[in-house]
Amino acid sequence: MKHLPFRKIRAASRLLSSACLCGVLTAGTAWADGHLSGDITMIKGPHSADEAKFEAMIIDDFKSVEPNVDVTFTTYDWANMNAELTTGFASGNPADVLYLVDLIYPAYAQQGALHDMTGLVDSADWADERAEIPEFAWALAEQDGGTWGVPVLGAVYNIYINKDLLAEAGVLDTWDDSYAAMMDAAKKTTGDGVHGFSVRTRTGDFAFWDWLPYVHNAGADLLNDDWSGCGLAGAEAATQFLIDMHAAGVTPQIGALSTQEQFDLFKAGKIAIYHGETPQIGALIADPPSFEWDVAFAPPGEVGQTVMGNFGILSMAEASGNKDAAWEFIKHWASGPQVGRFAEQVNLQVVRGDIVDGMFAENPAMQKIQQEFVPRVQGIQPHPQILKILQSIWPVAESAYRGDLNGEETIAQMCEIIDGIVQ
Amino acid sequence: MTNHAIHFEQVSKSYGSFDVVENFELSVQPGEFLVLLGPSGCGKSTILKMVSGIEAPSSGEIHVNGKMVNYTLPRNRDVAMVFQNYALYPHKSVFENIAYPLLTRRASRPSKAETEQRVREAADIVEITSQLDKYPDALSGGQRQRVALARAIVRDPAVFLMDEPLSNLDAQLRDTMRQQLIALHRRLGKATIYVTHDQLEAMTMASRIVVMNEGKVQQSGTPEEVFQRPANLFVAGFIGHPRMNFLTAHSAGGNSVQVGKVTLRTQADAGPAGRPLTIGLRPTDGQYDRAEGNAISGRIIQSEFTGADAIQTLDFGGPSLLRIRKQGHRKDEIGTDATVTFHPKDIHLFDENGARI
Amino acid sequence: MSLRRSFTNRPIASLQPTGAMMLTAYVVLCFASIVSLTPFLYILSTSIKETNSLFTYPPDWIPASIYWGNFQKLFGETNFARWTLNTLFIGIAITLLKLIIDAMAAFALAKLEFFGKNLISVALLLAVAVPVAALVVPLFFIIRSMGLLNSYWALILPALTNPLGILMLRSFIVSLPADLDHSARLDGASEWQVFSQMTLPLIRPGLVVHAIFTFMLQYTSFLWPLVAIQSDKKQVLTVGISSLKSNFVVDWGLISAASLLATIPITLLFLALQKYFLSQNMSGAIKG
Amino acid sequence: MLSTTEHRKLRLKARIRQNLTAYAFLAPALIFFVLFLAWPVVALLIQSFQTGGIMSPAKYVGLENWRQTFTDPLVVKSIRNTVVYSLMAIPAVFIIAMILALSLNTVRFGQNTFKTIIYYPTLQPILLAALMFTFVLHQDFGILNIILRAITGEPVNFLGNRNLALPTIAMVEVWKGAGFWTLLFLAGIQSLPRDLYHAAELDGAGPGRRFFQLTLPLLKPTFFFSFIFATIVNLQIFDSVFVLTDGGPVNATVTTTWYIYRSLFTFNEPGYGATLSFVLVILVLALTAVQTILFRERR
Repeated sequence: MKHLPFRKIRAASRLLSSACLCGVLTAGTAWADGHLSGDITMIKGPHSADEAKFEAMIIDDFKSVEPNVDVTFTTYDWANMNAELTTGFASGNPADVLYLVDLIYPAYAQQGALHDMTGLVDSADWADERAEIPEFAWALAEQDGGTWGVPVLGAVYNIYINKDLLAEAGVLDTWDDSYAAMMDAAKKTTGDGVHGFSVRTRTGDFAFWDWLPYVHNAGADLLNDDWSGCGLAGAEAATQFLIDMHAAGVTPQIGALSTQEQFDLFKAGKIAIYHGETPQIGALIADPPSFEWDVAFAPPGEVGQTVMGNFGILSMAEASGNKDAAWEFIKHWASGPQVGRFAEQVNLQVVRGDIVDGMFAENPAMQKIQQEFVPRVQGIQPHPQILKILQSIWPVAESAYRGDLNGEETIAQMCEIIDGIVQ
Repeated sequence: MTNHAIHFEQVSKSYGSFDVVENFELSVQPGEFLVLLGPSGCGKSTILKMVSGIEAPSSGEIHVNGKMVNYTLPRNRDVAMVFQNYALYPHKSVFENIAYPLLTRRASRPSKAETEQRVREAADIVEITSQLDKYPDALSGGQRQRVALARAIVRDPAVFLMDEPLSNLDAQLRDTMRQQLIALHRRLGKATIYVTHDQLEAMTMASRIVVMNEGKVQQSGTPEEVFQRPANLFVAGFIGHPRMNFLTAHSAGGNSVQVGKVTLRTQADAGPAGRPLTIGLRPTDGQYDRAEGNAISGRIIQSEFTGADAIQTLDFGGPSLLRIRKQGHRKDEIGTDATVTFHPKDIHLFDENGARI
Repeated sequence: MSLRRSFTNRPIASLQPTGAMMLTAYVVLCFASIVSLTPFLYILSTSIKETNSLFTYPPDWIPASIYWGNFQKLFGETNFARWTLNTLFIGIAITLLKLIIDAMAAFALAKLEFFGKNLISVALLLAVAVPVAALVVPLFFIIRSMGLLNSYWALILPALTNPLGILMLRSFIVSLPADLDHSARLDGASEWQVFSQMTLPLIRPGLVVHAIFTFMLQYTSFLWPLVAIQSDKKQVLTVGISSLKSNFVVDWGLISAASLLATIPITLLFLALQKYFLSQNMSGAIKG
Repeated sequence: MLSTTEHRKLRLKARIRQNLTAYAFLAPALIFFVLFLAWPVVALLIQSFQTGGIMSPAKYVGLENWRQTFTDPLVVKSIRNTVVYSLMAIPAVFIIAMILALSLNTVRFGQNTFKTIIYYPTLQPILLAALMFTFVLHQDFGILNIILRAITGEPVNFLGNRNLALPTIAMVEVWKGAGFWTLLFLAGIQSLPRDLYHAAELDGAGPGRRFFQLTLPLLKPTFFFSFIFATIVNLQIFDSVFVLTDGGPVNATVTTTWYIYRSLFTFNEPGYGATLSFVLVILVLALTAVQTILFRERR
């Protein structure tokens, strides 16, 4: 993460801000005339240990546009985000601007804690910016006829491969042809302290992210089309495949390692096919491992070949006392230069189309993810109870990975739980 | 009533249905040294506690210096108390202990110099001046007792209350302290209620003794009165060492009583013949070498050497054995016969209810 | 009567241990010490290494040179110093307030007669059994309705409630000889003077135990500050350190450095007060 | 003498004065007690008949939460786990603490140093303890697995194994708690009357017999307090579960307090959380009462 390609971004930033200036001059809209004032607070989970530093850059830039608005940045702890956000809302004094992931915002929207931003995002003077964010991303932010935030970032749950290990086993080009090929590659690379394959298994590690692409590849999803019940039918074989992977002894001890510990193992050259997440690329660039690595995604399933991703939106609290300034700051944060720079700093994906091309010029892995993976992303269904659904069904998968259940039994039990929640 | 230092009027104290003190009536005169004497549990300490305000009476009134104090806070009663365990403040030096009563009331707090002077005076009286800087746990038992006394003296109260103050001391020290307490009382001249179960303390110190048992006053009088004319069996048995002999007897008509086969002449009228009685004979009143008087003959079956004297046990064929003090001691007397005589005035008569005749 | 003496460490109860017993005891204690301290060596080692990962293969137990960057970052880029000050401030405030409040209540329960004494005693005993974690939500609403959320008061006020301290101090006060306060009252002391001049000085060991216990409880609390405090500047150490973990890449060196430093204040406090703490028996708390 | 009525009047006045004094001392504690303990317990009961209430207004739902509580298998599991955990952790920590206390009582030199070292873990927030155990339990670097692998050749999957996860949590809590109980027991042992031991030694009682026939029975009051306190604390086990396993694997470490937390903050179901809280309060009270009765009877 030492040498980020800022040069291009800065150039783009200059271009864009002059464009903004033009917009201001011509349209004469109220949102950038520097007359706003007051204090606003933003809360966000950290994507980096240097989060505060990166946010300060965004806020400093905002200061030059809106000198009279003071922005305070705070973070929530990912592991406790619900507790912190819930009590924040309940206190009647939540942060004005909230970075919320698709897993949790629907519950807050449903309870009226978030401001419906439909009017704001549809306003004519922001139409150009709105158009840069693709419709699939907007769909994730829309719920019950409201728009609950501006999609800004995406995190892709990709696979990392140890090319040396795969080449040694002679499967470098074939491992991702099919599930069977991946199984074969995993078996061939396993041995001498090396594991052929790993997925996360713990609820606390959000292990369902690594399972869901296999479900999506089978044409299934957590909920059926109208969200009236379980939609997992069809995912039996895919789930059985992951159960078989664990049974085949190609994975580390099940449940023994956290996300970070598995990544350490990968970095040490001891995992061939590793399910991870894109912010880890930074660590691989900063401290290059002794082997060739690359990013990848799961082999095609019965129906398709998708990549799992989840998205973050910038929402506004219904209780915010300074919605004008909050909206102004959201627009600033979501603008190409700002969100682009931030995404590069923390190795996350942007959803804006306009800056994709210029980004990650010196980071081929991220470029690949941004350009090749993001279009394949199938995200989560933003049902208000989606987090409860995922956390409630996951112990069933944990049980299955340990060999207690087969694919059909797993899906049947999960569906029973899901139906119990949504019906 | 206003002349009394302390006055009890029908004071009772009960816990639930258990009466600790019943209808206690007493007046203590200014300057009087009154000893409440009785076995433990007789209610004597409760009486002190009621005077000091630690306990409230269930009924009746307590007056100190003519003022009813039933509902007065302890701090406003103008009484000082010396506790059996001294109740010294372990975290304060001897000086601070003695000074404490002077400093609790902001309004009447003396100046530093005056405090110093009064503490030294009190310490002088009890001869503890050299220990003022020490802490209580560095003192001996006797020294602690003196500190406790000094603390009581320093504030010049109307009344002193002392709750078995000498019982935690060893015998020798107790003797010394007893004399010093008498001297102290003489010097201060304050009304004092002194509670003890030790008859020796009571006899030597009291200007008046009140003997109590089971919450009731048994007898009130000077030491001589309670010793010479005990009002009932309890007082007779409680006071005097060795303990008085009690023998079951009956009246032989007029001034004579029948104990077993022995007939004794008495000073008091024993009432109609056949009336059941208890007679009391003090072991110290028996005379071995006198021909006259009421003679009781028997065999010496035991002889306990106590120093100057021996306590001999005599079996005279009566209802119970008789213990007699005898000067000198010879082991070979055991098994021999002896005759003891009692003067008629030394034969105490008690009726069926235990009251003196 | 020597209160002072009974508060100091008594001689050891078991008699002249044999050489074999002594040896066994030392072996047991050395083993226990190793078990106690080993986990700390891990964070010590990690805190002075420059690393993004918890473990490097092969392991690097003792780094060739000490890296201070984690500590610099901790003070330069996080609110660590602020969290520490907050924790100390709140801990000390709670400890002092709770000490006086609990001692007063314990004094009343131990030494004074009043209507409803039994009822209050029983209520306190029952309340000890109420799991504090279960009360987070109602507490949250109460603090919110008082308008105290996100303030130090939100952390201080509810912490003043735990009735265990009252019961513990009561057992200490009950064990004081009653004649001391009778004597003080006769010497003219008001109840407040009896409390402040007789009782408090004499239960100092109990107060020290109570103080350490209260401070420790506050120092290690996590759930309530997490819920009641939103502002990072007002946050306490436990939650602050926990917030250093981002879900994605964990800076183990930074967290280890923070954890290591976080153990220092409470350790110092413990060392300063251990003379009192270690010789005291808290078992009186409930048997009274 | 004053009349009975006058006495009654004066006595009442004195009583009032006495009560006012006592309640003045009690007032601060009582205010906090009512506000932050008694009232929240009542509020819990009310909330258990409601839904919502955190962000949206509360709605009355009757016995719905209670019905759900009694049909939710996870509730049963959480109570079972909590009790099983306590049954593992409390005896383990007591036995270890007793051994350490006896050892401390035996040694002559370094007693204070050992005390401090043994007490050190108790001073740490459980979050830090959990962080340290991430290291200690690691399959490749953890000291435990380095030793175990040397013996058995296989690392042990402490937190991933369903049957080991709860004992592992207990192990961490024992590590953290042993110092506290050690010092408590040591204080208890050291306050026992010395004469008794002399007498026992003269009677020819060896160290073993002295321990079982004197020390243990004499420490009964200490044990009584300890059991009650340990029960109350351990039935509330939350922090280490939250940090180390988050209830997993396969719900093997789901405890009641953890489930309360999840209901409240993850699932936004305060009514259900309140109901579970109330169940926990009753559970703790019931177990404490049973222990009290058992101890009183044997005394």
